[in-house]
Amino acid sequence: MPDRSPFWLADAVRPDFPILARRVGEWPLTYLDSGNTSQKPRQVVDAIAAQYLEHNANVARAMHLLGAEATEAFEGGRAKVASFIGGRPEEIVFTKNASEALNLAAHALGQHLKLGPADEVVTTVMEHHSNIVPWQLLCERTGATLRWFDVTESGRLDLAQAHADGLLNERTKIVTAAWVSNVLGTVNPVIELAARAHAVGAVFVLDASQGVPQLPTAVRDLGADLVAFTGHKMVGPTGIGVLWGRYDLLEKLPPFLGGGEMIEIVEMERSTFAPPPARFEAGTPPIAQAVGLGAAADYLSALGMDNVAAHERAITAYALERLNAIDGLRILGPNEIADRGGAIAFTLATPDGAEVHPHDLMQFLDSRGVAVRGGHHCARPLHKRFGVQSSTRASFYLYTTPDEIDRLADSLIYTRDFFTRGAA
Amino acid sequence: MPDRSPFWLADAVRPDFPILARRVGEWPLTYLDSGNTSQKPRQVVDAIAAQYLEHNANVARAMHLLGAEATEAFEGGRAKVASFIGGRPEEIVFTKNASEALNLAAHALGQHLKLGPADEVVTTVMEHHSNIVPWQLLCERTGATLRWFDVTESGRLDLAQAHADGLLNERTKIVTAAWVSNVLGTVNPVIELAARAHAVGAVFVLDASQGVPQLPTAVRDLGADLVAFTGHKMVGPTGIGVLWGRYDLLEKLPPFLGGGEMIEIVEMERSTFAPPPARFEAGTPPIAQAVGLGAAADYLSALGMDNVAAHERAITAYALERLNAIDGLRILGPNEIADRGGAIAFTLATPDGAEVHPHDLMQFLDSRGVAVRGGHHCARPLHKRFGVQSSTRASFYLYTTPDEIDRLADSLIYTRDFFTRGAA
Amino acid sequence: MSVEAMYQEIILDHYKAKHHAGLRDPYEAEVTHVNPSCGDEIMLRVHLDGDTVADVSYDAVGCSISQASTSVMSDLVIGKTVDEGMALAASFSEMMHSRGEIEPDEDVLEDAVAFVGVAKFPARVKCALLGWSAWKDAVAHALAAKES
Amino acid sequence: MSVEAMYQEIILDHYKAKHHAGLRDPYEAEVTHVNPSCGDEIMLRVHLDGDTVADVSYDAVGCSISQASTSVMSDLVIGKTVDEGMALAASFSEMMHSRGEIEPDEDVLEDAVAFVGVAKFPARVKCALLGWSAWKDAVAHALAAKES
Ligand SMILES: Cc1ncc(COP(=O)(O)O)c(C=O)c1O
Ligand SMILES: Cc1ncc(COP(=O)(O)O)c(C=O)c1O
Repeated sequence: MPDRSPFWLADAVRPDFPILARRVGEWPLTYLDSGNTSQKPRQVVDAIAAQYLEHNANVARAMHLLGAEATEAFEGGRAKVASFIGGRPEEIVFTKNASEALNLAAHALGQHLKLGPADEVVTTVMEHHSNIVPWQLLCERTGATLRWFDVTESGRLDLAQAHADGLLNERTKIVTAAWVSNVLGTVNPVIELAARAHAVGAVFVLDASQGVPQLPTAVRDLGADLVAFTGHKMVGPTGIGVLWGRYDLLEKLPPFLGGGEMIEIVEMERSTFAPPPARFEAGTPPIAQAVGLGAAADYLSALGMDNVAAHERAITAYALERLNAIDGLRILGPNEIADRGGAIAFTLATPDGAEVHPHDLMQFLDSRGVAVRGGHHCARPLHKRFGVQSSTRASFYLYTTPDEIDRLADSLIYTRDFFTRGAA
Repeated sequence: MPDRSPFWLADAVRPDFPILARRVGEWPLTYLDSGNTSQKPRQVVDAIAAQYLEHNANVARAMHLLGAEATEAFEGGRAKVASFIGGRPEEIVFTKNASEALNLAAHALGQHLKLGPADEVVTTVMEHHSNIVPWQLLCERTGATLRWFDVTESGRLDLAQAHADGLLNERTKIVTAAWVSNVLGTVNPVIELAARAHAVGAVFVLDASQGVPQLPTAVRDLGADLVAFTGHKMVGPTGIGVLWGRYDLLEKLPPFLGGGEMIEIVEMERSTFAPPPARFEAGTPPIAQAVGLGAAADYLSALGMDNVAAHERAITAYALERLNAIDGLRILGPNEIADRGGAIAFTLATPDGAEVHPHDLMQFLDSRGVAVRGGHHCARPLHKRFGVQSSTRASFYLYTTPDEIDRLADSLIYTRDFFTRGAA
Repeated sequence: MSVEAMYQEIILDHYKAKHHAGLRDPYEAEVTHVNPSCGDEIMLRVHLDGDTVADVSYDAVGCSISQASTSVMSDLVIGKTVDEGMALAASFSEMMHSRGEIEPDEDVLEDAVAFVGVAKFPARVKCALLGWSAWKDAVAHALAAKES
Repeated sequence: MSVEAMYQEIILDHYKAKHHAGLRDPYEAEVTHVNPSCGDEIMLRVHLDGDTVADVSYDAVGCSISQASTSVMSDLVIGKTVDEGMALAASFSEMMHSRGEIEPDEDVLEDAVAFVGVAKFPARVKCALLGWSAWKDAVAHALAAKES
């Protein structure tokens, strides 16, 4: 289809997302906050409703007809998620979100590796708080030291500096990083990071929360030992996240949360635990959410993740072009499309050099129907590193159209000019 | 309405639960597994769908129109759940299920109380695994000793024996128990347990997973310091649970899971944390699930929890009568309606004294459309205490009709007779 | 297929009077297997005499399907070589995962063909396999012990 | 009401030129308050002279609403008694929680009446209150310090 618009995907999918037809006052809704959470197609919402209204029962332990249907639907969701990322069903641990998955990784690895005061854990300064705080808490519990990769001015991990500093060394037990930054959009060299971690004998944990929704994922090729991501950013429901792990590692990890479903034999004196993934899924799992996430994986697979990624590239390239043309606008992070995901964070200043605060900017944009995020986007250390208190972020997904980018650009100019007049 | 049937509630609500009109082959579905998970009314499922299709955005950190709507809906869910149990919104911590709530309690209390080898934690032998294993893991981490209340032959907590043994003493730091047993149906004397725990200076944690769905709840009157329950057993969605806590206690507890939303200021070196409930809610919360749980609370409140409890009593009394009339059937736990919830576990033997195994029983019942649970119901220690490997459990809820109880009784007799013939 | 038909006479007979039940000496390996979803448990011992399965003894609690299947299994494998036993285990497992669509070979599986109906009830397949998995595991342990 | 109308001239003026900004000595209490959802932060000092608010000084980062509100607040409370300041804080808070339905008293709240429009934007109410909460907290600390 050589004469297809580069943005055909958005036109094809928008009818599945009724929320995108909403209006904000006289303006059409322009939802550019997908990095925060994605919108959901009818197919996903319908699958959840059907599960509740037609097949609802508890799983595993209920063996009657509805129980069998619910178990099949739930485990079917697990199998779909597994094949979506090129893993095996028994490697998929369902959590409540990516944050729980990362905390599970921190607790279980800390205990498995018997982390102590002589050990080091390495993260990066560009992480989401959910990939910083669990490791801080782990280091506090165990006495280990937390270290981190810095970033270059252009928003790439500073591998050279890290090498010079001996950041990864024989004391390093765990290395973790985001696949795609939720602020800068930077796509990190995951395979290289994994190799460097493994070279010093460390476990590599990948925060793929912004990667899996945008990029075709073959989890085995990434080289990571554990991979966390979240349902609500990939057209799936809230209330579900995933920790994928190499089975031979998962098998060695101790449980984290205790309770029903994760046990083998419970005595009052002691208990033994089920093999993975059940070992890490205490209590009633997110049943309808797993069904919904399976439907989300089906939805994306049917479109083709190659097409989703191509759309993300095309729309991000267009947005970079439009935003770079705005006087006073400064993009944080990579300004070219190479190794870049669909999130653009920026600051905007009036001609007299005064910044329009992201919170004010966001409010003006919102009044024109444009939904972006203003603040530190759960990445305060990264903002501090760039010397800004906060930024405005526009983030795109498969349904984002060039018209929406135009409305963003026009609204930014309007807002800058309003605050310029205020100064005059 | 003096001439209303004692079972009017079921007739009134059944149209809201389309799944109850399903058939299993030629038989009508008879869902008697509500203690495992309840069915969901259309109102709850519609509220979830509307949230996704019309108001979906992330909460707290998204301040555009959809973000404001989603935040209002989510916090509205919290407020509804709070008022449903007579608590304040800021005392409601959303977790993924009751099991996570109990693990959160165990981790946070263990750290707050600086639990060590000289300390004791007390649970009961009638607990669900989710209220045993988290405390076992806590004791393993800290060196504290786990002790437990025994039960009497009639399935009540053996308070006299506990008193004689000095079970609660100056070493006791945490006492926990279920409000209502998920196997025996026993309603425990919560207020007395709380008072005894407080008398020795211990914190009292209540597992209200089977209580809140069935009984009007005024959390402050129960005397517990922390109370856990779960959405999916109270006509709400999967993927959400609740830890209620006295605010002055919550305020003192350290965080458990780390990540976005639960922080105040994050630096790479250290972080400070938000006040409760945010402190305990790392990452994107179960947004649509909170909306659904709010709708569930509204649904139950509109019916009146007094009416729900009255129905549970009436249907349980009728079931006890029908089941007690079956030769070979032995009920585990209280055989009278006083202080008893709507779960009945039993064993069934043929005239030659051979037990029909619950798994076989369940399968026969299922073939006649009757859904019950067979096994140890996540309470293996309790079964061991009663000298049985497993049992069959029928559990009821607001939509259960006396016809369904009749079908249960008839199917039990049929199955017993089939296995009797097999023996002849 | 009806549930009544699934519970064939053969299954009920083995359930009422389990063959080779009880734990006996001598043995080279003892294992415990559990079906956590229903609580069925089995402790099983294997005694090998050279390549031959000289004895299988067990103590088990569980439903009629798991009990009868274990009883039938012990009949089948005792006196066979380890390889023959493993081949039987494979045939049985294949039948159980066929959703009832394989016509089992009665000359090979003998009484075990009665379980073909169980294969139509996915939730019960685990029950029928519990004793067989324990046996395979115990044999593996016994062989490993012999090696070292 | 339009967002343009919400950003009144008064607000923008205070935002461009914040009154009483910077941290100064002497002071009896210093507090840091944060709005975690947007990252706005303020460090604020209070100097009391007897019952009188002798000085309020601060270092803050944040949006125009939080910055301007803090600036207006400092104008209002400096020179007043603690009780008068607390009464002002209560009036301001009441106005902000009115969803814009209260007609504020300009004689009392002076420049702060400009924020009545902000009350129509629930997400921004926290911004307008940040400086005020910090001030109330700092005063409480200062009084507590005086007691002991
Ligand atoms: C008494 C009791 N406690 C705890 C739980 C655990 O609830 P969940 O599985 O939702 O974590 C249950 C239900 O399974 C229960 O019945
Ligand atoms: C890079 C990254 N990691 C982790 C998370 C946390 O995901 P969740 O909030 O679903 O736990 C997010 C999103 O908020 C993210 O963008």
